Amino acid sequence: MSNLLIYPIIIPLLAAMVLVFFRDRIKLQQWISALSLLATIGISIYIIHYVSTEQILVLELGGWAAPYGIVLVGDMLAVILTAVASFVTLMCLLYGFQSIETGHKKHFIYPMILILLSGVNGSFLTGDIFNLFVCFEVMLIASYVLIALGGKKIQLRESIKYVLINVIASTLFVIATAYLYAATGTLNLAHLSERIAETGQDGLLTAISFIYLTVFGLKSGLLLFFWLPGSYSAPPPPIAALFAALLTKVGVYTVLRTFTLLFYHKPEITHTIILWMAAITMILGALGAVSHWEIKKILSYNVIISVGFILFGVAVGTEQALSGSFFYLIHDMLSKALIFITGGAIINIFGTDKLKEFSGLILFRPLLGWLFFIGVLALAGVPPLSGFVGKVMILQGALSAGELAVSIIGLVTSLMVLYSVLKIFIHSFWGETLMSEGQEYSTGKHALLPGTILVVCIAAMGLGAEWVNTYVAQATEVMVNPNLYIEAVFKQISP
Amino acid sequence: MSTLHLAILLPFVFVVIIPLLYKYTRAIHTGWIALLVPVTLFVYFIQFFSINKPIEPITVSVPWIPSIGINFSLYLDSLSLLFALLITGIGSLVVLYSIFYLSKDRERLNLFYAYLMLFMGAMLGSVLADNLLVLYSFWELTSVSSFLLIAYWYQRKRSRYGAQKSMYITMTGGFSMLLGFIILYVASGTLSIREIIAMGDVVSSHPLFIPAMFFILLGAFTKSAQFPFHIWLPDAMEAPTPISAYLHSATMVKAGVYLVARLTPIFGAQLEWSWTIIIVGIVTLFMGSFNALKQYDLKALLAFSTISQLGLIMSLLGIGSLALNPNYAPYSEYFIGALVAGILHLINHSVFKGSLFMMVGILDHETGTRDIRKLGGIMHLMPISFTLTMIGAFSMAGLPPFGGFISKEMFFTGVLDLASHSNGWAVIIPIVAWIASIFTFIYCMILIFKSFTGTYHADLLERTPHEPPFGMLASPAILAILAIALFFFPGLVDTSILEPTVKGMAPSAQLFIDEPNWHVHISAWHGPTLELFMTIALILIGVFLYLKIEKWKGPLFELLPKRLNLFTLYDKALVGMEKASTKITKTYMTGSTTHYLAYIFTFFILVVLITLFGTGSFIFDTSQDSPLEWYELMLGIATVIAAVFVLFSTSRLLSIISVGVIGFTVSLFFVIFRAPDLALTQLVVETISTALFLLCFYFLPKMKASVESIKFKLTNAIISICVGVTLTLMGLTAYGYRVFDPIAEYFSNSYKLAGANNIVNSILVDFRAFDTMLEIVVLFSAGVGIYTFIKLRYAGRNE
Amino acid sequence: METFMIIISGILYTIATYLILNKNFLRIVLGVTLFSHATHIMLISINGLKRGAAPLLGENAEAYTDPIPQALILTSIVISFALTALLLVLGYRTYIELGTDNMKKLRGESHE
Amino acid sequence: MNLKFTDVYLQTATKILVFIIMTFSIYVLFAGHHNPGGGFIGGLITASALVLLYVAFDLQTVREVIPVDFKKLAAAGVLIAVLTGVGSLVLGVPFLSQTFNYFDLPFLGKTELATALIFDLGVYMCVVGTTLTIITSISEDDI
Amino acid sequence: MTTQILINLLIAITWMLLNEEWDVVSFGAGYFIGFAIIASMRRFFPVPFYGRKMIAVIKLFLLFVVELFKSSVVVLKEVIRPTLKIKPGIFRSETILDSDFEITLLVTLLTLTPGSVVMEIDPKAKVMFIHAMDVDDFHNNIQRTKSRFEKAIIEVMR
Amino acid sequence: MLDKVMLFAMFLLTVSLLLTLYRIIKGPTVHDRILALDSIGYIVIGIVAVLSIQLDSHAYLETILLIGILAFLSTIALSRYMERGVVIGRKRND
Amino acid sequence: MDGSAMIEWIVIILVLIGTSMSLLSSFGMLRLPDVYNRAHATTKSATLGILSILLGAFIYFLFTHGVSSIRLLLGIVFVFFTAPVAGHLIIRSAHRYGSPLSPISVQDDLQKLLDEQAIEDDEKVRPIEAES
Ligand code: NA
Ligand code: NA
Repeated sequence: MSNLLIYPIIIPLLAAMVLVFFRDRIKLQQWISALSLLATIGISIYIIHYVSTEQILVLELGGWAAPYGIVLVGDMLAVILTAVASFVTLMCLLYGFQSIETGHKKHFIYPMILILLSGVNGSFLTGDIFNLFVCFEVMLIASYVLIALGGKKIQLRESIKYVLINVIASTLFVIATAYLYAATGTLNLAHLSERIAETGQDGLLTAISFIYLTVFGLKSGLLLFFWLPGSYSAPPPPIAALFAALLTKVGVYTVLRTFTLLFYHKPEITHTIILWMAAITMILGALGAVSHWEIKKILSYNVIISVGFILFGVAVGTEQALSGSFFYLIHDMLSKALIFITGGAIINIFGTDKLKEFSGLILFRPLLGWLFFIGVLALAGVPPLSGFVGKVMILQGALSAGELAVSIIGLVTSLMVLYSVLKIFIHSFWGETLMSEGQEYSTGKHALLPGTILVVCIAAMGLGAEWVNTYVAQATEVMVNPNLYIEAVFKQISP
Repeated sequence: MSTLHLAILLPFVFVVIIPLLYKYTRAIHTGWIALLVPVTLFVYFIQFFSINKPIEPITVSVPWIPSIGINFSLYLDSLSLLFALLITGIGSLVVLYSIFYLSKDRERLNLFYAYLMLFMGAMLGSVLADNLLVLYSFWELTSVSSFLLIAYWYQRKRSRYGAQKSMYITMTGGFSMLLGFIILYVASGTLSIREIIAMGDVVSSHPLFIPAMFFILLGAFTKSAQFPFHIWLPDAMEAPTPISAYLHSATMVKAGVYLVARLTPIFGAQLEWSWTIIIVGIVTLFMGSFNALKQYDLKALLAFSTISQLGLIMSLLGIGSLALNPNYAPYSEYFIGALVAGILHLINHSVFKGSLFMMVGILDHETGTRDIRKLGGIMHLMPISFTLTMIGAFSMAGLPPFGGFISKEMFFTGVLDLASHSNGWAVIIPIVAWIASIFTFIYCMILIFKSFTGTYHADLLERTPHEPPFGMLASPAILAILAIALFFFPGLVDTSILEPTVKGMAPSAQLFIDEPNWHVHISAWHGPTLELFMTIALILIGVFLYLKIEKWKGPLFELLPKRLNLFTLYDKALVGMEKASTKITKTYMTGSTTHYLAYIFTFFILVVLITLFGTGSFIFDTSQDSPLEWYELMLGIATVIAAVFVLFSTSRLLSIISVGVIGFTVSLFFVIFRAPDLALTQLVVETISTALFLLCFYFLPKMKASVESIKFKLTNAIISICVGVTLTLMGLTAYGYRVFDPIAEYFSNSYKLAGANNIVNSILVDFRAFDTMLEIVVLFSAGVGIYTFIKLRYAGRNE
Repeated sequence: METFMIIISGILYTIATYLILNKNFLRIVLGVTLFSHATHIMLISINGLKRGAAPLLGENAEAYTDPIPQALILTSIVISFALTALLLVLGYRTYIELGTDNMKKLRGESHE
Repeated sequence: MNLKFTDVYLQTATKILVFIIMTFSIYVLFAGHHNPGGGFIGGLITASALVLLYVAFDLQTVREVIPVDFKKLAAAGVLIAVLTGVGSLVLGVPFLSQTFNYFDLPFLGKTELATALIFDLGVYMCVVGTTLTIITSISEDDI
Repeated sequence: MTTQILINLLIAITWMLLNEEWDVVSFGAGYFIGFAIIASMRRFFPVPFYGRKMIAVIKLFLLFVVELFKSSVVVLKEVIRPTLKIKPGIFRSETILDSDFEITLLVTLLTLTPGSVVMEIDPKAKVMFIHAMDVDDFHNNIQRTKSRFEKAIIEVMR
Repeated sequence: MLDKVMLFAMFLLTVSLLLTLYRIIKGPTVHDRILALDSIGYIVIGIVAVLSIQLDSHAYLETILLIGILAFLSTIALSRYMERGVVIGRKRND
Repeated sequence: MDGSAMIEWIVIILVLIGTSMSLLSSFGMLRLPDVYNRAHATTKSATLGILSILLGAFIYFLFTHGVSSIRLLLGIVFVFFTAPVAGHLIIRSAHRYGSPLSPISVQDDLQKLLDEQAIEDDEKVRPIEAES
């Protein structure tokens, strides 16, 4: 049964490797990748069902028990994220089937997307800190390739920065793990949790947690997001959508995981820092979003804002706030995919992303317009879409904990989110229609199917929030009670 | 799911149905389909209404997200019934009117009515919701749908501008309100308004109670266009006139008033609440009426009049809320009177403003202009229109025999009572109110007489005006009749609506404790009171000023400082915000990797060092060190020398070779550290890396001796040293920290466990084979990536 | 020896960081390489050196050094290699397309 | 008299040396389980041998002699490594469970056969494939 | 000749199989026995016995070692001497060898011998250029050494 | 005895290493450096061999051959690079 | 003197010879005037010095551990074969690149020939301007 957990990692991986042998058969590549993703989603959903009805799944890879071997741990947090990540990848892929250039398709873009997902799913599922590093690298290396693929000047320019900064972050990850192993003598998350708890997380461990925070902050765009806007504006839209929906979220997940499972003993130090990092992130992200007039840049800064908001909930750290953060995290993966896919379609259609150079698209792409508009509302947290529920949950938690100031920052920045994204809607869809149908660079129609599916999901997640919350609650339960995680890994049945 | 739920759902169903049916029903005006909704709903809601007795409140609930306290619970009492009737009643008239106003051939009516239904449903939901967040949900939906309605003619720049403005301002208020609501939830543990009211002091003792109050008020003020948030409303006039009639008479802008009325039982006892509302209301009243004088566009004039009238209503509600304050308990009767006046004026305003908007729409429709400088002398061409306009305008001016007269008189009573029963400086309020009423009188006169009397300029008009079709006149006519009826039969609403509403708003007022059987009684005639003289004086002065208007208007508005204009302030604020954001963002988003890395390192150094020393955790312990042989020492020094050499070398080849040398010394260290596998791997990897450096090297330009400024170098040097020191100190501490045994012991059984003598290898291919599996994926991806980087090039090299 | 090696790696970190903060691409990549060398030395040093024979059971020693850091470093070496290679080629391509390896000139129109 | 200097010495020597290196790399690959070595090092050494060929000769000559698509070789390596794990799925044991046993084989005597070796073979192939993909790609580039 | 070596190897392995011993010593014994057998039956083969070549190889090796030591002494003396008195230069030299392998062998040996390093080779023209540390040494010793090597190599290869 | 001699041998080798390192830094030509690098390879082989004897472990013997391979590879790569401008060439039509 | 002590002595002598050779050739590297002469020093340090040390190690492991390390033997053979190739290539490359001979050189037949003979351009490609 526990072998279930490996599928979300190896199905995409195997598919990716098989695709290498069918380099010139694009249709076949598309079929294989779509089917493998469907299979991954299916299995992930089954895992969610299993975990929710039975227990946390633990896979001891190679049959080596923790802490000696590597374990995969499927608690609700991890398995939901796995499912959502796979789903979002499928959406981006559907969008990319038409909008990606043939050259890219022949140059391993599909294998790389699948490898990216494999790394992402691995990062969610792994129960070993060093393995997390390796999964990160799988994900990152695929992202390096994807971001530079095509070799346009802007891509090269931005990817070189992206790679450089991430390489340094990766090295810091290794350093942190070196210190952690020296201090605790183990790499297994559950075992680490136990040992850290035993010391009460003294100064050294807290300092180590900050190295991790630097690394994860970099990956997630928490405060250290400087690399992000440029990098996310460089690749073709489907890739940007994939990045926006997945990459930073993995960073967010790791912050969530490490600071609820490992370093939760000194919240007055760690969580306070995260809180203010989150606040500054929201503010700077919002300023950046407001200041730009290019679709890609605006949307990239929006990625940053939401990261700040989610981690604000994590910093508050109460059960309510954590639930909210997790809910919002799922919402954000879906809605970022939506807004990047539909926004990408606008760019495809006009051949540029400079807002001042186009207008009036709604006349012949009304559905696209409405999908984008709903995306705008979802980002701003307008009810009854999913963003609203997540926002309310985080704010409930935060205000219960008395965090009024940062809550206000959160709301002011959501206004600026609205302002920035609405600007895109108004400038691209409204106004005089300057272009007639048939003159577009691309029809933009390939965004409609994934866009519609995502809109349905976002609306369903808002309206059916109670149902979603039953799963979110199960995930939060583990976050607030790390013993559940530890017991699952070490197979001790709690009384 | 109750009928009440279904009633709210109905418009939303039509939001979907109307566009779906649109293709097949092009033959008939879509408005007729849409009309079904408000009429049905009005009929439904009117059943709850009975003239003689107040409605029995109804509560129904459907769970939505109970885990966070959000239930789809609805509450129908007299206050919400009043609003429901206004929404559906005036809604019906507006839809009817729009059928004649909007051409079914030229307009995309599917969208128009879909938006309108969306708005109607949202409005209904807002006033019926008992759950704060459900209320909020619908509230935001009204903002969104009005955004779409205002930008209905999205090609026009002004429409888009107005839509955005209303969206930003009302959303700002909305978000603030959300914060307030959540604080209420945190304080009370419930989102049900009735439950919160029932809790009383438990809620008001929460430390964030007063902030919550202000957050919520901000929501109400923005929605109800109170000063200084009124600026969105005039620009919202870009919407088609039926929309203006609907949004700005009975619905959207009244939502804020509704909210204040609804939450008065929670906050009313706070003086901050009362005085904030009173002052904001009076300022809004004054400012709105004053600015209305300046307008030449009839719709703009009505917009400012709406602002002003809303201020009036607000201030009445504020005065009325004093009835809840224990300090003012003795005068609660007077303040209750103000509440009554507020609700009554709300009704009156909906009636006359609805009709006036429609009449302006008719004028626009018939003459092609709304500019009073172009209009004039068309009274005899459009006598019915003139009459209907006059009724509306006189009611607004507060003249008998129209409903507006009564509530305006009661307003005077209210402000006079306030002045006499509170602080001394409050005497200024009736004076301001009275002056504002003079302005109101004047702009009402302008509205009627500048457009219908005087000289007729046929040359300025696009077409010869004549009376519109009957259907178009029907709706304003019905409202005009209501405006008269409200003067003669105020009893229509006093027992049924006013009394239960004010009792609901101020349940703890001393008046109701003293006189449980207190009844509202309204009559048109009060005898020769101060209020009456105020009205007479007002009319006299008003007429005089109206006649001389050309003489004083220009100079007066010249006097006012132009810079303080809130409208330009808004524009400048937005531009300023973008500029400031750009400036701030530019200062740190330089695009320079060096800068970004410097920030990252700085952050890292700060948090780590501060934690390490702040918690006093630094350890320096060499007792467990293994002996240091001198050749090891020399090797270490050689490594450092080679590294320093890289630092100063300007030759690329030499730098590469030196780094290669360091790689080899590291391999040697691995030999010394008993790590043969590492030594082997490091050796090959180092060589191949060096080869790669050389492969790519040929194309790289010559390295120049760095020409950076000393400051740049110094900053970098400091950061570098700090990084080195931080990592060293952490390393020493981690090394000296000996609390746990590593898990390593287990692996010395690797031969038994994994059949391998090479423990490292058995870890790589067995114990931690998963790492290795993923690692070769990394390697593979890098290989493929490099291949694609080189092979796949952007077709248009010269972008 | 551990303390000595930790200090050596600290010096390498310092130099590597200074190189990384340089504008010249080649120096940066060399800095990155040094950075990972320093990390590997650090990783193995703080976990105790020479605490036994090489982790080969054929050595018949009483104690073996901790194999875990070695395994981690091996993985890290290979990954660093992959990353360095990728970075180098990226720099190479960038130089060919944009004609510079100066990071200062790769800023882009900052804030387009 | 016109003289034409050639690489005859280097190339002849290389032909001999490559055999030594290849043998060594295969040894390192299989000895890795008990001695220092394994798939990584073995692969890297094989790659070095091939690079030596490339340096001593030239791209085209070596490609004619070794007509392998190195990208596919690398992918095949990863596939092999992952598939050893998939084998465990089929057997219903945890993913990547390795097993080993001892056999008496002629010429080799008591020999241990471990699935980990197959895994290591995958690693080896991936390393060879990747390294050569990288090196040949860069070398083939014309600016 | 290859056949002879293969048969020899086969005999060695058979020997090991028979003895069920799998180590170098056993292999060496088997190989020696095989060598002896083939030597005794050398007339059955169409080509000469490969043992002769073995002797030639050993002769070449010994020659090399001797030359190595002789010239080492010369060069090291130069290095240790307080003032350098060498007169280096690049000299043209011709060879009588022609196959690639022969030339390779010659160049290896010449280069390994202290005092001379081969620089350029034109196998067609049978010309090579040698860098020598001392002009006198080149004319007196290196040229002679080269001829000796050439003869020994021809003996091995042909 | 053996141990001490090995330490002494190590000392001599390290001195050689430093002398050769000096040549790398001093140059003056690129070829001098390549030559010195090649030399370093051999010295390191010696160091590893001596170290193996000293540590009484044959775990590092693979390293010796490997260094030999790599030093050779680097040397010829560098020399070829210097004489042709590329490390790996294309077929010349002559 | 028993067997093992003798072996020990043999090892010691071999290693010492090797290291001394190695040191001497390093001196050579230092003292000799140009790259061509220094190449003599390295090729010799490799052959004599390292081969001697390796032989010492081989004997040590053969007799004290009974391990006949084929790896070590292979290493010896490999070094033996590669050292001259490396030396040859380096100075060939140096000459082709144009490194000057030291002034004490008395003769350069090769340069004389090259001057006489037109050399194809591609043999003379200068990848970079002389550095350092
Ligand atoms: Na535009
Ligand atoms: Na690394």
